[in-house]
Amino acid sequence: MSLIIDGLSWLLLMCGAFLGISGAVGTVRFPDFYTRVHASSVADTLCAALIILGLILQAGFSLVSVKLIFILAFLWYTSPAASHAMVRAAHFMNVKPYLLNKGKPPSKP
Amino acid sequence: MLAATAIAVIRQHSLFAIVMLFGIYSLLSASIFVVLDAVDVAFTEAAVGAGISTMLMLGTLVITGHHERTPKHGPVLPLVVVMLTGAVLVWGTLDMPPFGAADNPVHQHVAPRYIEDSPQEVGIPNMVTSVLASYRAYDTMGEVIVVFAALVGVLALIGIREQKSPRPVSTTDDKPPRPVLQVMAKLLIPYIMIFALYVQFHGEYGPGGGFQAGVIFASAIILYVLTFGLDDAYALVAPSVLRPLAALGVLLYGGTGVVTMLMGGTFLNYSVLADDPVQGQLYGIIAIEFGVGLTVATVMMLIFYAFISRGEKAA
Amino acid sequence: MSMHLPALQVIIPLLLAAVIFLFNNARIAYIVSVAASWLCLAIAIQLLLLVNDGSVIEYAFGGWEPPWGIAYNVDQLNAFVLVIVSGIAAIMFPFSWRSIQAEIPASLHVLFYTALLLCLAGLLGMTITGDAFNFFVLLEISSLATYTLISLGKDRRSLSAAFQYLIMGTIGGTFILLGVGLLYTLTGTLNMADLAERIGPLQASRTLQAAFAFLVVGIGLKLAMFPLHLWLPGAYATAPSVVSAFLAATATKVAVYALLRFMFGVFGADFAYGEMHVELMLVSLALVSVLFASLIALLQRGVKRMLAYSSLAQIGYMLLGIGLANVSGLTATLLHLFNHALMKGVLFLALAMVFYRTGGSSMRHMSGLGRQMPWTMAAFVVGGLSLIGVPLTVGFISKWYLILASIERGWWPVTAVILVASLIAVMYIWRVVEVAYFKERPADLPTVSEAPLSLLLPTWTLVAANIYFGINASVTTGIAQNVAQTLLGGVQ
Amino acid sequence: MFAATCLALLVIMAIALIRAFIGPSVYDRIMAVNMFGTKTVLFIAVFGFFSGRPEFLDIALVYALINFIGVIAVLRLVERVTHTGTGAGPK
Amino acid sequence: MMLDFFDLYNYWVVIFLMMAGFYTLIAYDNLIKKIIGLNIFQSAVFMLYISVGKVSGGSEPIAADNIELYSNPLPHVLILTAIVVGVATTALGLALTIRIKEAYGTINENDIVQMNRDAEAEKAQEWGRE
Repeated sequence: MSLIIDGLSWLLLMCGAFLGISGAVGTVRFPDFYTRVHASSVADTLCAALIILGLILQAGFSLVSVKLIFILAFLWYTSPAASHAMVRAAHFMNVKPYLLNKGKPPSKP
Repeated sequence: MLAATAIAVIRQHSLFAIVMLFGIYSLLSASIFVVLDAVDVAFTEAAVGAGISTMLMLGTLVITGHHERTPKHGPVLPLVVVMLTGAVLVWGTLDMPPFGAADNPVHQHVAPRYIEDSPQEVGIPNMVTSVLASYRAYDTMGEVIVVFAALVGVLALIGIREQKSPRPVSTTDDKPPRPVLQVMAKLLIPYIMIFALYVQFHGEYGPGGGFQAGVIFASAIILYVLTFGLDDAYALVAPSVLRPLAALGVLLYGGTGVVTMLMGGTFLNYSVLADDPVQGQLYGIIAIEFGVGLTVATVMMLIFYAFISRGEKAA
Repeated sequence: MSMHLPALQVIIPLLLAAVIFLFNNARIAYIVSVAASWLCLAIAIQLLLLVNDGSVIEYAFGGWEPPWGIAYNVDQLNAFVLVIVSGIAAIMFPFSWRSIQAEIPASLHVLFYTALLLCLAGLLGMTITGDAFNFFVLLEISSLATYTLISLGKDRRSLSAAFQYLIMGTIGGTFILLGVGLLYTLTGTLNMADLAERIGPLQASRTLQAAFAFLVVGIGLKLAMFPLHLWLPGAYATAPSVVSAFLAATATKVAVYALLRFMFGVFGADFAYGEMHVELMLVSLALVSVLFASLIALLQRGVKRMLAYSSLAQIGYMLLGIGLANVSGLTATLLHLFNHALMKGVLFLALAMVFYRTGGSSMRHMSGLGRQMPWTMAAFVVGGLSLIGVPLTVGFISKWYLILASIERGWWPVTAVILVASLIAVMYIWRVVEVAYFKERPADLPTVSEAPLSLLLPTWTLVAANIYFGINASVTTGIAQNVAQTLLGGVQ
Repeated sequence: MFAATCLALLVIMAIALIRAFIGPSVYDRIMAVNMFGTKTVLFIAVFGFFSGRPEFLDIALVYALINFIGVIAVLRLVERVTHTGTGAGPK
Repeated sequence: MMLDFFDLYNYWVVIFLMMAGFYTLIAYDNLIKKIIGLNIFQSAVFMLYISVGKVSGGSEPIAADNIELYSNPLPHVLILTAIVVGVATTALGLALTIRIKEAYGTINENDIVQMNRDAEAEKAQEWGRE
């Protein structure tokens, strides 16, 4: 039983780490702000979820897992909001998406 | 990584970028504190360095602008001074006891009593709290006074604009409303406050205590100011209410000390507060932690109000 | 109640600061502050009497005996400094009411008194504490309050001066923190008496030497030791007059005390003189600062700035006394702590009265005042004479001991420098006197009347003290000599 | 297992730092800060398990909170600066 | 020798940070940057303290039944206090910066020093007319 749990949380943690890294690489490699936000926010959300699920499996049924769930809920709640606010601010500040000026160098507001 | 951040902070010329990198720096150093077992410190550093300091710096940037000119004079003299200081330090560390060894003098004297006896003498498991609030309670009172002194300074320097702004619709005429954030904030703020209370009263058992709770509580209000604007925040918590509360927190702390004095102990000796010394310690610690929390929360809010209202006036 | 005196000494001003902030009424703030300062003086005198037989009072906070808890230790040395600080406060606080009416907007008066009380409490606490880290905390309390007080000056330059002081003061504070940290690493304790015991066997440790260096430099920054003095002239010259007076008379004195305490009380005279050869550094720096600061003072147009530079020179004298490393030298330092507080207090208060009446304190504002404000200028002259070191004033006593000490050591150049610097002091004081008594009042400046009694009275109390302790010096010299002997203990 | 995850998170943090260093726009930096903060939260959580004392998740929660408020604050103030024209706009 | 190096490695990183902050503090003219330098400088000192308090293999100083070795709680307490002192100083420094900006129109130290000097010179001229 414990072997299965260990294996499962191992898998979850590794998947989460992988997603996180790919998201991070995305933020460095993508050409403009909007695509970068996309990379970071989408990958981040699942990455956080996977890692915390992995930890919950380890913690078992206790106060610790309740706290972990709190953290997850909080992250799920705030990080899309933060991304939203960022993109919104950038939009109103006239940061142009990459596709709108294709052929020119990436926009650097 | 920390070193890299520090260098980046120095090299940057845009003050905005600097402040943000400073936030990262702060989070990083807080992580290092966790790795070094100092959970309480990490807690505070995250709340203060990454939270309050960064926000105050941003508030200042709004007023002062954010471009730095390249320095004109050569950096030779500072470099020499810095090198000299660094050399003294490196020289000094050569004779330092090795990192982490359990038989260092630091761990041999004074500290063992805190570790071995404090759970019995003071009756709470978090040794940091028991040292903070009982063995070295007078330092902590000094800390509260320092915060209070900072408030006095900030009020004397920039004050708080108390009346409402002449244009009540200021947020709507030039900027689109922000429904998502406002709804979010409304949902979130009560939970933040409950969390602050939890941190306040759980400080005896886990990391946390009055200072951290105060900062978290203040950050809830700061979130409110950021999403709804200053005028609405004034309607919620007016500065004129906060001002006396800040002083009351200090007096609660000091008053606890005076009471212990009147009851025959020395200043801040909680053991006399109840028949059972350990119980008395508990009462005392709860009272002063509450004083700390009260002062810190109100002072942080007031300072933030002061910065923001100055910014709006400048605008 | 008498057992609580050491704690009350600091706690009364600390808590009353919060109380007046709560009431938020300027008149109450004033009355409470004055009462607090008088109470502090009474307690300080009581403490001095209690320890006069050489005993040490220990007060353990929270009932935890040191080194586990924080303790206050009162001995003759810090009781002496406590009396100086609280005595000056007891005179300055009543003075402040009229003086700040002219200089600070009414809405800030409560905050002014809160900061003033916090500053006083911090200074007293730094003096009385027996715990190295507690020293740092109280230092920061007094520093923060000081930055605020300085920035309340009328001129915008007070802001930049306060900022500069904030930066340098915080560097100093952080250096002290670093030094304390290194000491803690070596010994595992923070209590000063315990530290002194445990440092004994570590004399050759390089970490200890580094700790000593950081503490000396850190305190040196606070002390405005040459070449770390850059903040002082600006800060003293632009702060509100009564603040300059208070700071000039107390803040640097407490820093000198801290230097003494760490050098002798923690590291021990053997380490300081034998291992680190601190006397060579101190004497050379002190000589440079005495000479240069006096010369720069001669060039100043603002009288406040001139007095600020003269303060630097006086700090040089005190360091010189420590550097001479004999009983007479230390006695001179301790006496000068007391005497300089008295004379600089008089000079700055006289200036504050000039400012109150004329709205400025440059040489120009002072011209022709000798006849229009006779009592004020008379006070200034007495203070000036004392600064020069004329017999029958306090200044003479400390200079006398300093010269004795240098002769004892056989360092004739030092004696010469002291005499030359005194001559320069004659010159810069004379410039003011000349302007005030022998120059006509410029036509475009209004004629003014004598300062009100509520300002004159505190000033003349100090003048009287100047003369009294100049004629009857046995009390102060007795204490100073006693303390100096205890401090040097092992060396002689 | 936890060590590996910690390491991976550290790598992610380093990459986020790179983005924060090179910018180029103020929003890129905000995004990097946000990402960095999230990863710090996870790092603290995982590290708690790694060191065998997972009770101290409160800290992670505080980090998440501070991080969120920080991002909102930066955004608000960036807006305000560009609106009032105190500077020539964020760069 | 190699071992020695690792014994002190932590301290040296801290010293590097300290020097970086200190350099920022004294070499740059911008007041806000100075304050940030100050913060870095201070936090490096904090880290030094915390490093001192760490015991290898020790645990957080919160008593639990199954743990024998704790890190030293005293440095943690001291640094908690010091952090608060730091933020208080920062707040006051920033408030001063705002006032300076309003009074001088700049937050560059060189400019401010220059302006102060000009003011002095003006006064000197006035005096010279007498």
